[in-house]
Amino acid sequence: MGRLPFTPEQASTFAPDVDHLLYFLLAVTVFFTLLIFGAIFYFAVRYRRRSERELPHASHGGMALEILWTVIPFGLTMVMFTWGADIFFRESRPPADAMQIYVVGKQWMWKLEHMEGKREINELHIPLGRPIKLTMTSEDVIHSFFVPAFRTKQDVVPGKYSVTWFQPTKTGKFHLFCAEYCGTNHSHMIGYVYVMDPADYANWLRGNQTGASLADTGAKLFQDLACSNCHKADNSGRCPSLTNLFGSAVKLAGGGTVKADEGYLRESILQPNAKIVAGYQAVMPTFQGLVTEEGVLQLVEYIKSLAPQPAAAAGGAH
Amino acid sequence: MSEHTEHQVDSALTYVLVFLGLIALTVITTAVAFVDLGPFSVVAALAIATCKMLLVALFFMHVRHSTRLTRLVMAGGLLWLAILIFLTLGDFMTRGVVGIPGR
Amino acid sequence: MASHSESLALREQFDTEAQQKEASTLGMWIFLITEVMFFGGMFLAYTVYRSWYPHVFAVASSSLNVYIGAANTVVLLCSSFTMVMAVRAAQLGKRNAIIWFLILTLVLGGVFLGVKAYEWNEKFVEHHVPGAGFHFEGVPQQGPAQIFFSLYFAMTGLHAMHMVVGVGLLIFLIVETRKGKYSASYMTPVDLIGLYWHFVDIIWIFLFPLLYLIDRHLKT
Amino acid sequence: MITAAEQTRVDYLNESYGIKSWLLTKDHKRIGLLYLATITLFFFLGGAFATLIRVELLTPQGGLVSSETYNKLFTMHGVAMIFFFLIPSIPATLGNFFLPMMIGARDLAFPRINLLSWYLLVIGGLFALFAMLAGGVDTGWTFYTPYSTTYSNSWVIATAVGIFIAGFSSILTGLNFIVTVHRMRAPGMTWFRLPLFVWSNYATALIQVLGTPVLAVTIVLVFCERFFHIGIFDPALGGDPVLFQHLFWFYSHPAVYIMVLPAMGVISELVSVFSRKQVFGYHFVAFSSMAIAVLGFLVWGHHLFVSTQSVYAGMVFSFLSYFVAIPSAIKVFNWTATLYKGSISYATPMLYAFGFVGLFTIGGLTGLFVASLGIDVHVTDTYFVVAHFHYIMVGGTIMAYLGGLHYWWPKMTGRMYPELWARLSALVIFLGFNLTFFPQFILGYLGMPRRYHNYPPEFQVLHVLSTAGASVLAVGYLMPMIYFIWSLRYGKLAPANPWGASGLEWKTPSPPPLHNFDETPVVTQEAYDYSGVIGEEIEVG
Repeated sequence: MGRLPFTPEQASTFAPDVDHLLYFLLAVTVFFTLLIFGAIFYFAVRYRRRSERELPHASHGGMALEILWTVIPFGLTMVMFTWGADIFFRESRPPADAMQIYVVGKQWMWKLEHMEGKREINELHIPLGRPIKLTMTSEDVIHSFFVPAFRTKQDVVPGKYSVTWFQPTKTGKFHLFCAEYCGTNHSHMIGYVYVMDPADYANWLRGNQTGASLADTGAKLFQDLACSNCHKADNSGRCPSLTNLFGSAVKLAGGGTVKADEGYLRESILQPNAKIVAGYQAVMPTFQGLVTEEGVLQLVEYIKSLAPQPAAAAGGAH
Repeated sequence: MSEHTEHQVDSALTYVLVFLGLIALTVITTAVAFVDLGPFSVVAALAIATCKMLLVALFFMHVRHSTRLTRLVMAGGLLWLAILIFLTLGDFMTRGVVGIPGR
Repeated sequence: MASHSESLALREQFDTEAQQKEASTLGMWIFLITEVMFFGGMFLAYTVYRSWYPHVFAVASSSLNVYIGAANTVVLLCSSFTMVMAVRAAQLGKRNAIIWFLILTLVLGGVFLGVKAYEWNEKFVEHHVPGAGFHFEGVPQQGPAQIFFSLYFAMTGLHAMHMVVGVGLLIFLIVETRKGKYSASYMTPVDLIGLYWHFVDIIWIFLFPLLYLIDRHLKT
Repeated sequence: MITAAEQTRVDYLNESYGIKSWLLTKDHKRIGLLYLATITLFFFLGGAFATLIRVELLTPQGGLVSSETYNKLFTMHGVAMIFFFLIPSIPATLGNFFLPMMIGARDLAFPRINLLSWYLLVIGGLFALFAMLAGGVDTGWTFYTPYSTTYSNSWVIATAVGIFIAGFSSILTGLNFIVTVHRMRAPGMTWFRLPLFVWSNYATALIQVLGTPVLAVTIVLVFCERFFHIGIFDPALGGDPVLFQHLFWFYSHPAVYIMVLPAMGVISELVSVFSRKQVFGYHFVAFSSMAIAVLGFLVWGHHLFVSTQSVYAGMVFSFLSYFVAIPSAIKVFNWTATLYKGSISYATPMLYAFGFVGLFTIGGLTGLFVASLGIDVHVTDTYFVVAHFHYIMVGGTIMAYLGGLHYWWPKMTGRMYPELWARLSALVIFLGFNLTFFPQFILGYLGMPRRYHNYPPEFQVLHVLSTAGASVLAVGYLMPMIYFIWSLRYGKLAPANPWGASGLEWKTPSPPPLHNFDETPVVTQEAYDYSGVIGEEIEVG
């Protein structure tokens, strides 16, 4: 089915799915609205009061009708629930081969970083047809990453990572909005998503290339912050080696294990003592305030690059 | 509206016994706190606290003499507290199950 | 709470005293339910963060003095006992006994608040009060430790505030009883304030294990 | 004919005079009128903010006010309308006035607590007004952390204190209603003889009592967070801002039912009286109110689908949300069925009732859209949601509130309102409302986020339509304001039962005497039995 005039462009694989559910809901709505409006209108005219002393026969209700108009709406709502939940669940699981992009929201701009090191503000360039996975966080208040043409939205919450993904199906320029009220210039926290042919995208990525890839920047930051003094690759340092860390299960002091995903890495940089690796001391200082959210993302990306590629690409999708 | 409301006066002995029970439970719960029960530490502490609450409510607050409505009000309040806590925990405990941050 | 000088304390909207008494009791219970939900929000926050930071909470909770906490629990239970005895005296119409039990309750409530104040003061001295000067030795994570003490202060503070209100109500009751307002046939205010006092006791019955006891054995 | 004796009859309005006789009154009827005056003030205040918002949105780049001011406008619009108008609207005015009369009681169970709750609303309102005059608050009525706790520089605390105090007003009203319904019913007034307005106010009272304390404690925590930086909602200290959203919506979702359940009760009365038939499926309508009150507490997480709440919690909350749809649907079907073979009058209250059923149907059905996970991800925080809840709250609650006000006005004041003007206002409000808010559904699906001061130019046409509708709506709301006041002096004197209604409140003179009934009524029949009423003399208004 195509697009109705009151729906935005369909530019991702989700868009038609969401719109089809919308059409179903609209059909149900229109049917019941017409039914109710029609019945009220008909009754109001047909049974209008003809004399002030008129007394209609009392009727007390009918069980069959009550059951009918309980069961039918219930059945319909369960269809709506299942259909909507199915879409939602797919929206929640990025495919393993998705292209990773990092997003940092702050009052009042979007900062986006490509793996190759390209950085953008309030603009996001992406290739057509590739699934894109966004890993997002905020430096201050809650924001929300919203692209109407993709029918996706995800809150960006300070203190944690959130993920959304989409697969663009149409080239062009689409609105990017902040959908969660974030302060004075909330309505200026907007931008555009440019979906490009893969070849154009490759050109764009190569053109005015500013520097190293995200992982390389992270590696440099790793040196600058003197992380490498303790985290040595051969495990000879005071702190655990980070090679092959990402995606593995880490044994913790005091029992239990934790999966080394982006959230764990972020926490370990900013609150290193939250989870101590078994066999090590709590000697790492916190880097809260010393490194920005973008810096943390670069470090995370560097640490991911130290692990075998398949795990890194999977990005925790299991 | 026809329920009679004459006081059922409990004997002082009943109150003394309940009071002693409460003190005993306080001692027990404090002592148990020094024993390593693993995850049952929480269970033990809350179970004893619940017993104490029931003693206070049933005897000191006269719930055992009270109308069904009063008991319903009390049960309803606790049920709503449970709704608040368990549905919220339903979120916090299932975060990260899919393995996607923020989901 | 009625303050009629007539012997018949029946208000005009009611038909019978039984109806009035039932209405007041039901009203009090519903009020207590709102209190449950009010504290419930704090219990929820506590549950969430305890499950997130079990270790920090265990260590921070161990820094509280369990003996003082237990003793204070006993004090409060004693006050509940004297309160219920005051209600019993009112049911039997023994005015002097009401007054003495109420005074005992008042004293025990005062002791509880005094001990609580002493404990809070300790926290100030130890820099365990949330805010700029917060410092907690036991754990490396200052943030969650601060959350524990925030919850400690919020929960015990709100509880103490209820105690203070209760103390005020007790004073009111003592004054009114001396004036001879209550008898075996009309003692609703004594009954209701009794319910309130026991309820505040129940809140503490849960605060004590939650804040002082759970996972104390994890203390390093 | 009005005899001299009737004119000098002592009623609750003329039994005492002077400002003190009002400010210290314990009469539920006078307190109801005090509420009416108070919330009308807040309604027009909130309406003024809404007008400024709509005018500002005429052009994409704005220019009337700055972004900062715009943010304060929509926040104060929400705060004034929700906490100081909609929450108290029907229960505290019409409920206060009529709930005791409908069950045959002389007053509420706790008249002094009733007066106290009005004072609490006023004090809370003064705090909120102070915050608005001192510079306003810009967090949105939802007060999301960490913006409200750390980043906003506006009068968050004063507003929060105002809401906290007003919350206790709501709690005490609820408490009073519950006890009154349980303990103050007249002889013979069994539960299943209660008018449905009483049932729905009872269900509302349960929500007020069980939900509002959680809002209160949330406000206390926000207060502590802002003053002492305690960290409970602060990610920097390991807290979770999403916990705030759970606590907030645990109250604020059921609060929607605080607003709309009494409205449903009013509609049940109106539909029955103006078609002279017992409400079809009385038991189902009564129980559906209770079902909504209970189920309403299980669905708050549907406000958090994209908030980083877990996927599973999202699914559970979406699933449970659909259960609330069923009792609402039952009500709509039963009202419609009540009309069948009735004797339908087109008096103003009935026109409002028709309007309510229509708008509530649309509002309710669009609720199915936002309860659906797949669609909500797209439309949440857009104008679609704005349109949806305005259909429920403005199209639903305010239509019912006005309908009820017209219906009971003769009883409250002893005067009839001018019927022609009233019908016109009902029509103007219905049309203005749809023109204002229907375009917002489309705006929302097209992707227009809410709380935007500036917006992309392609949305302008729909915004202009919406503003045009708002100006019609404003006229519609001003009309009753004017003719109600006019009628106090010039309206025809109202008979005891101008509509041929069967409820107890119509069996006493208009306006009622101080203690409502000359002698306690004894109830011998079910609600909405018109067989006895129509035989009596009916004066046509």
